[in-house]
Amino acid sequence: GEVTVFAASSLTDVLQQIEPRFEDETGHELRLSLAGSSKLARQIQMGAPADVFISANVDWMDRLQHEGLIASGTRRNLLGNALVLIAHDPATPPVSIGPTLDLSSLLGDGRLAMGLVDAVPAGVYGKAALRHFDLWDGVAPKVAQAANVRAALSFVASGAAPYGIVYETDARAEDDVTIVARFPAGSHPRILYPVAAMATADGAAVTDFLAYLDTAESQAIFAEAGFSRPSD
Amino acid sequence: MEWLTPEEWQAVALSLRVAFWATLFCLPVGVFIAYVLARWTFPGRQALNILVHLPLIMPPVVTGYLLLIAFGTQGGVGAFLQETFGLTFAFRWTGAALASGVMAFPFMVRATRLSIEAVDPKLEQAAATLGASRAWVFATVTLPMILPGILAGCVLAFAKGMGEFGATITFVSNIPGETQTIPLAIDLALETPGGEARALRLAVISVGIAAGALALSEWVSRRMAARIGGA
Amino acid sequence: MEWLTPEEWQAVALSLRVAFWATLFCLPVGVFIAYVLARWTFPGRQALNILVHLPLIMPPVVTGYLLLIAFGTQGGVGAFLQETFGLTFAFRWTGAALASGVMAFPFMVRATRLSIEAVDPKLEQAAATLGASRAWVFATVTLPMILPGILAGCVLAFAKGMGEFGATITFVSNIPGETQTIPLAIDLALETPGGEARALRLAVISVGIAAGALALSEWVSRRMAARIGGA
Amino acid sequence: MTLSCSLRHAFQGFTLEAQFEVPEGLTVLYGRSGSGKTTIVNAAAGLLRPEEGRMQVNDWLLFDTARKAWLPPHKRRIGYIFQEGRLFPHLTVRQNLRYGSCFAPKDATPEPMAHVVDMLGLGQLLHRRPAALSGGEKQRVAIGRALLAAPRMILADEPLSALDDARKAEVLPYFERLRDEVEIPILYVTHSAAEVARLATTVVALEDGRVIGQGTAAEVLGDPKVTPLGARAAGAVIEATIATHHPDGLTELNAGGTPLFLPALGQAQGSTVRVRIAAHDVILSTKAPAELSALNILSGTIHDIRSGQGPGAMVSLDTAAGRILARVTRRSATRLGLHTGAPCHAVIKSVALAPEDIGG
Amino acid sequence: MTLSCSLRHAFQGFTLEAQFEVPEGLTVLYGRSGSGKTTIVNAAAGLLRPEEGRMQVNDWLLFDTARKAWLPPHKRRIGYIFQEGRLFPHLTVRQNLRYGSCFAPKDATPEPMAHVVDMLGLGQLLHRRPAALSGGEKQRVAIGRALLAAPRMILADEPLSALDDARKAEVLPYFERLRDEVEIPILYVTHSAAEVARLATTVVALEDGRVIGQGTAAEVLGDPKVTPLGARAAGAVIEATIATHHPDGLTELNAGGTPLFLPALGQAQGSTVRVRIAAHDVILSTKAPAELSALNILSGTIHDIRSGQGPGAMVSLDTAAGRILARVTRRSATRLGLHTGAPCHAVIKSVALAPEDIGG
Ligand SMILES: Nc1ncnc2c1ncn2[C@@H]1O[C@H](COP(=O)(O)OP(=O)(O)OP(=O)(O)O)[C@@H](O)[C@H]1O
Ligand SMILES: Nc1ncnc2c1ncn2[C@@H]1O[C@H](COP(=O)(O)OP(=O)(O)OP(=O)(O)O)[C@@H](O)[C@H]1O
Ligand code: MOO
Ligand SMILES: [Mg+2]
Ligand SMILES: [Mg+2]
Repeated sequence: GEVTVFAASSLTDVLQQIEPRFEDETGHELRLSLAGSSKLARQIQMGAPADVFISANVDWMDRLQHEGLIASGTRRNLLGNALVLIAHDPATPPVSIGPTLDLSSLLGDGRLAMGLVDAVPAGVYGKAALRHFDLWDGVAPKVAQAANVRAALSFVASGAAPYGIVYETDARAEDDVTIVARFPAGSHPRILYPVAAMATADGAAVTDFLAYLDTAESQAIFAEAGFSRPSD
Repeated sequence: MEWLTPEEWQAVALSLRVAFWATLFCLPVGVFIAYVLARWTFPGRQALNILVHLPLIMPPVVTGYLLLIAFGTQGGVGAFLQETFGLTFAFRWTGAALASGVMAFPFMVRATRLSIEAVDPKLEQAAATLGASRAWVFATVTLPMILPGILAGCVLAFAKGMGEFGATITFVSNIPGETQTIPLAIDLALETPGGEARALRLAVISVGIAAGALALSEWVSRRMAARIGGA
Repeated sequence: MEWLTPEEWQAVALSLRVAFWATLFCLPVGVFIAYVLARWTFPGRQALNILVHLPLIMPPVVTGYLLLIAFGTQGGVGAFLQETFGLTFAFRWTGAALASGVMAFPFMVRATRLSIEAVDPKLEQAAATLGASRAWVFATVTLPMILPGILAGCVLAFAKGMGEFGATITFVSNIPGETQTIPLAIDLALETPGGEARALRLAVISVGIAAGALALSEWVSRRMAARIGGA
Repeated sequence: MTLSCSLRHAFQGFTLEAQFEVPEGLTVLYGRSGSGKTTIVNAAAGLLRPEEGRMQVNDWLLFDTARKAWLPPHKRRIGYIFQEGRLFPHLTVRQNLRYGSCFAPKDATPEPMAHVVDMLGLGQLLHRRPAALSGGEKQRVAIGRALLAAPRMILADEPLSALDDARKAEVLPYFERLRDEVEIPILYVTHSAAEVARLATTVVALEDGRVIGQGTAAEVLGDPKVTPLGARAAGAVIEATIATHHPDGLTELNAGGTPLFLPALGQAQGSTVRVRIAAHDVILSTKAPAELSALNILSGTIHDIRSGQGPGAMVSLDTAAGRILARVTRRSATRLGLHTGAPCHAVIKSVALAPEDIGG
Repeated sequence: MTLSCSLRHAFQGFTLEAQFEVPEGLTVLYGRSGSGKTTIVNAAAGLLRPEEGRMQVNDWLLFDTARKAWLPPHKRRIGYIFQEGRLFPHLTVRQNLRYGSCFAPKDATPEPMAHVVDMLGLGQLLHRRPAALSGGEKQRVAIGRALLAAPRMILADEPLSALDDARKAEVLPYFERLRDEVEIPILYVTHSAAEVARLATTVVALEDGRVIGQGTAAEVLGDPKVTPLGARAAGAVIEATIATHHPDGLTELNAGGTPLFLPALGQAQGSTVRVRIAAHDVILSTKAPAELSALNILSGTIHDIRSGQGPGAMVSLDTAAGRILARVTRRSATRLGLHTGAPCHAVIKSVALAPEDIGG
């Protein structure tokens, strides 16, 4: 059978690793459509032929669920992630995140690269975390909001911005950035990647795929990339 | 190491197909609209003009969403086309071609229109006195004389077809082998850690194809100019 | 309810500024390159032609990355410009204008070039016999005659400047009040569940502004045509 | 057949207000630069929509602003030879020539292409494009294109101005044939008195957008008052029949009983031709002259003598062949004692009747 | 001053291979349509780069392909009156007229604008754009534009073809003045024998891209062998001085001792003029004729009689005023018993010397 998976683009790397293994093992064909969660969600609303949706954003999944577009009982949180502060300069000393951190003077003239703080999940989480430590208002004017986490990452990687806030997974995958701090898990809403089958989906391939995500093989790939298991 | 994965070759083939059909779709409609805008006066002309420029003014994502709403399987136009002609655009390569075509449309129209406006109306008048009706004048005098402009429009449309990203991914999503054109594949490569080399390879191929099309068009248009200029 | 938040009004003002400067940047460079492509033959002409079309062929994100690499504070050109002229592009509205200008460049060049190619060389020859050097011929004969084409190019550039998204957000990110143009604001609205109404309001404003620019250009170009056509 | 035309149209600084009705044949519009000739022709072609007016050929209405009737140009089936060529630059000479015939109705009988190509000397040029033609060559193609369209009416705006004399002499008879045999109405603009005399059935003289005179070629050219043309254009046009073709290359005409000798003409014996005798080519003599190389002498009586401001006088002489005009100096008129009613002889060199001045 | 020109250039199906060297003054290029006149003029202007050749005016080298010398068009300071107008459509008539003077060097002394505008009758049109002009008006603006550029050389390609006779008569003296007073070299293309006779210092006759004859107007027009021009163009050009202006409006010339009468000329007594006597305007008489309205009779002896294929014969007659050509019929020649060496009288009507044929 065939299974079409709409997945948040921050999962590109891991899902592309899983794809051939899943196909070899089950004989099904996997089609991955990778784009921003919001785009994918809207396309599903408009009748996109998705069987499975993996969102980087709980809100959009809620929305689809509310509209009755997902198969009941199939939704669960697949992955978790952590938020880190990264720097371009490898010599940057680690910092400890807390209300006393003077992020503003660390930045100097530079910018803090984040995802769109009101739309891209990584940005939304980052803003919440900074708020949590009362750092947001001081640093807000210096934030450069990128279209997605990857773009935020490349601002830092290219040196255009000295610091940035991204997922740990992204930071690990990029050689040109250094992690200088990790945000405590409690400082922001939990970073979750919910997965669900669509109401229109059926066939063995869909269930096989959902099951495959839980195999040790898949979990190893996720862990290797830096994803955590959501403790739900 | 393979230069490109089979999936990437698919993207190249698909891009060619999409750019080709996008251009082909733009061509007759664009030339017609250009003629209408250049030579007719009627109420609503300005509105049509704005409509033509819309894909340029709006962020591509918006165009993509509008297409999704109109041509999605749920959309009115989409449902109608599917029922009557069996034509589906949603999440199909045809939709990618449609999105590219729509995005390229303003250039096609502008290039053609500029050429039409440069045609000496005295020649069209001469053709009319010799018995050619409006349609024949267009076919035998205006059209041959604006071929360079149409060609320029086609090149722009083709180039845009090779490069369109925002409207395409929004409208038909990124489905390998079906809607994943080169720009979508490049974007994906850039999303993947260490994907820069792959993105570069794809970009080089894309530029190479477009360069070929450009060179061809330059050659054709020089030939046409030489023929008219006296040889 | 306010129609738009102050932040959104900022986006509107910024978009106008960006589109204006993008157009202004395209204008002289675009006309010059168009002239070079239309009238000179030299080795590398075809390469220049491809370079001009590059922003069209490449996905906007790639153009944005390339700009980021070249014009970022770390980038060679960026550092040079900053040191010598105090010009900064990174994360500034100037960068948004640069990105829009680069994306609009192919249209400016094509429109102008088509017009230049439509100018009868016999008139330029006549001017030369009367003592006008190449530069004077251009200034007194070619330029006045291609104004409609240049105007068309400006309209396309302005429209693109109002609509450019991908390269802009990749190059200068989305900074409210600094780089958040209308398309970026629209994108933001669309990324947010329930942001459709806000996106629509912004889109309507954007289209309204572009429509005004279009109408103005049509009016100017009709006037020019009427003057030459005999009155 | 008649062509009736009444037009009013204002440009900034110029108003055309012309009205004329002319019989079948070739009508010459004659007048100085800027007098409105092309404007009238454009209205006939449907390229200018006059503010007011109507134009009709027999019962074929071209337009009538009062009745809001307007035949679009492509339905008029007109062969328009434009003042400025207007060849299609993207078509070869052959394609240009054939253009009109594609649109002619099935039952139209266009001229044979080969004939027109031959007459205009276009044989070598058929595969070229207009950009590779000389000025005169372009004009010849433009003439051919109009003629080959099987038109119902021909509009010719200074069609021969860029042609050399030899070519003119080849093309002129063709227009005569169209006028006489094919019988399509022709509106013809020219500055040349020779062309007027040779071709015109009717002349409409224009000045500043107004018709200042109308009549046959003989009337207009013979009327010393109507000379928008200048004194050089005055002359008589007389009719004669062909009597004999002599073996020494001369053709003898019979003009009201008087013989006239001309270089061999092509027309058949018995046919009628028109001969222009320019007033300045006539010498008057009070005695029948002898020992002169001039072969043609017409005797008659003086009808009228008019003097202008200049040193010249225009003498009209009634002869058996018709009225002849002679332009002489006042000094000569006095010396010879010319007066109305006096007998007089007009001496005309046969060869002074140039080819362009003899019409069939 | 001399203008020397040697050119080789091949188009598909046409090769120009012309070589001539002419003295100062106005040089007419004369030849049938397609003979290469415009091609030569374009090379002089720098608009055509010939495959081989060189052109030089005195020590001013325009180009020399052998030495790879090439003066670009805008450095040649040429007033080119194009065969097809080429007015700037976006400029008004006034701006068109002024265009060249912007680029003329400071020390150039262009014609006064008012004078040129007046002569060409452009006063009413200065604010218009070319699209709103008639054919003849365009041509007049084109002439004005070239003249006002303060050129070092004038190229005129059929400049008067669209003008009516009256306007021609106004413009021709202007070219004469340029030729005689301003002394800039002029290359002039025309199909009109009258213009040749009146203006040409030198005539270069072309056929099929080759020079087939060169000489003064008198030589070329008087040579029955060189008639690319057709028989109508043959004629003599003689020089005469102005003897008296008579009160009855006639001017008496002295042509080698013989009086010639012409309508009043403007030139001062004692000045020299050139008079063209077309061969077909001359009547020969074996007896001194009397009682004729013609005032001018030149006596001489027959130098030569040539018969062509036609019915005509060209008789050249040596008179005190110079050699005169007369075109008569063979029949007349036989009847009068004309032969070489026989005394003979040439009868010329004074008014047959038309204004265009008299040059100052
Ligand atoms: N670009 C070209 N390609 C081929 N042949 C050409 C080209 N330009 C001119 N010719 C040919 O060269 C010949 C000479 O042309 P040219 O324009 O010099 O003639 P012309 O003497 O000025 O004639 P006219 O009196 O008709 O203007 C013509 O036979 C013409 O067809
Ligand atoms: N579009 C226009 N706007 C204003 N005036 C015009 C326009 N077209 C023609 N005219 C004027 O109308 C008059 C008549 O023009 P027309 O072309 O009929 O002259 P014409 O008799 O054909 O002259 P020519 O012998 O010079 O060709 C001219 O004075 C001209 O300047
Ligand atoms: O992949 Mo995301 O949904 O843009 O962070
Ligand atoms: Mg006219
Ligand atoms: Mg020529």
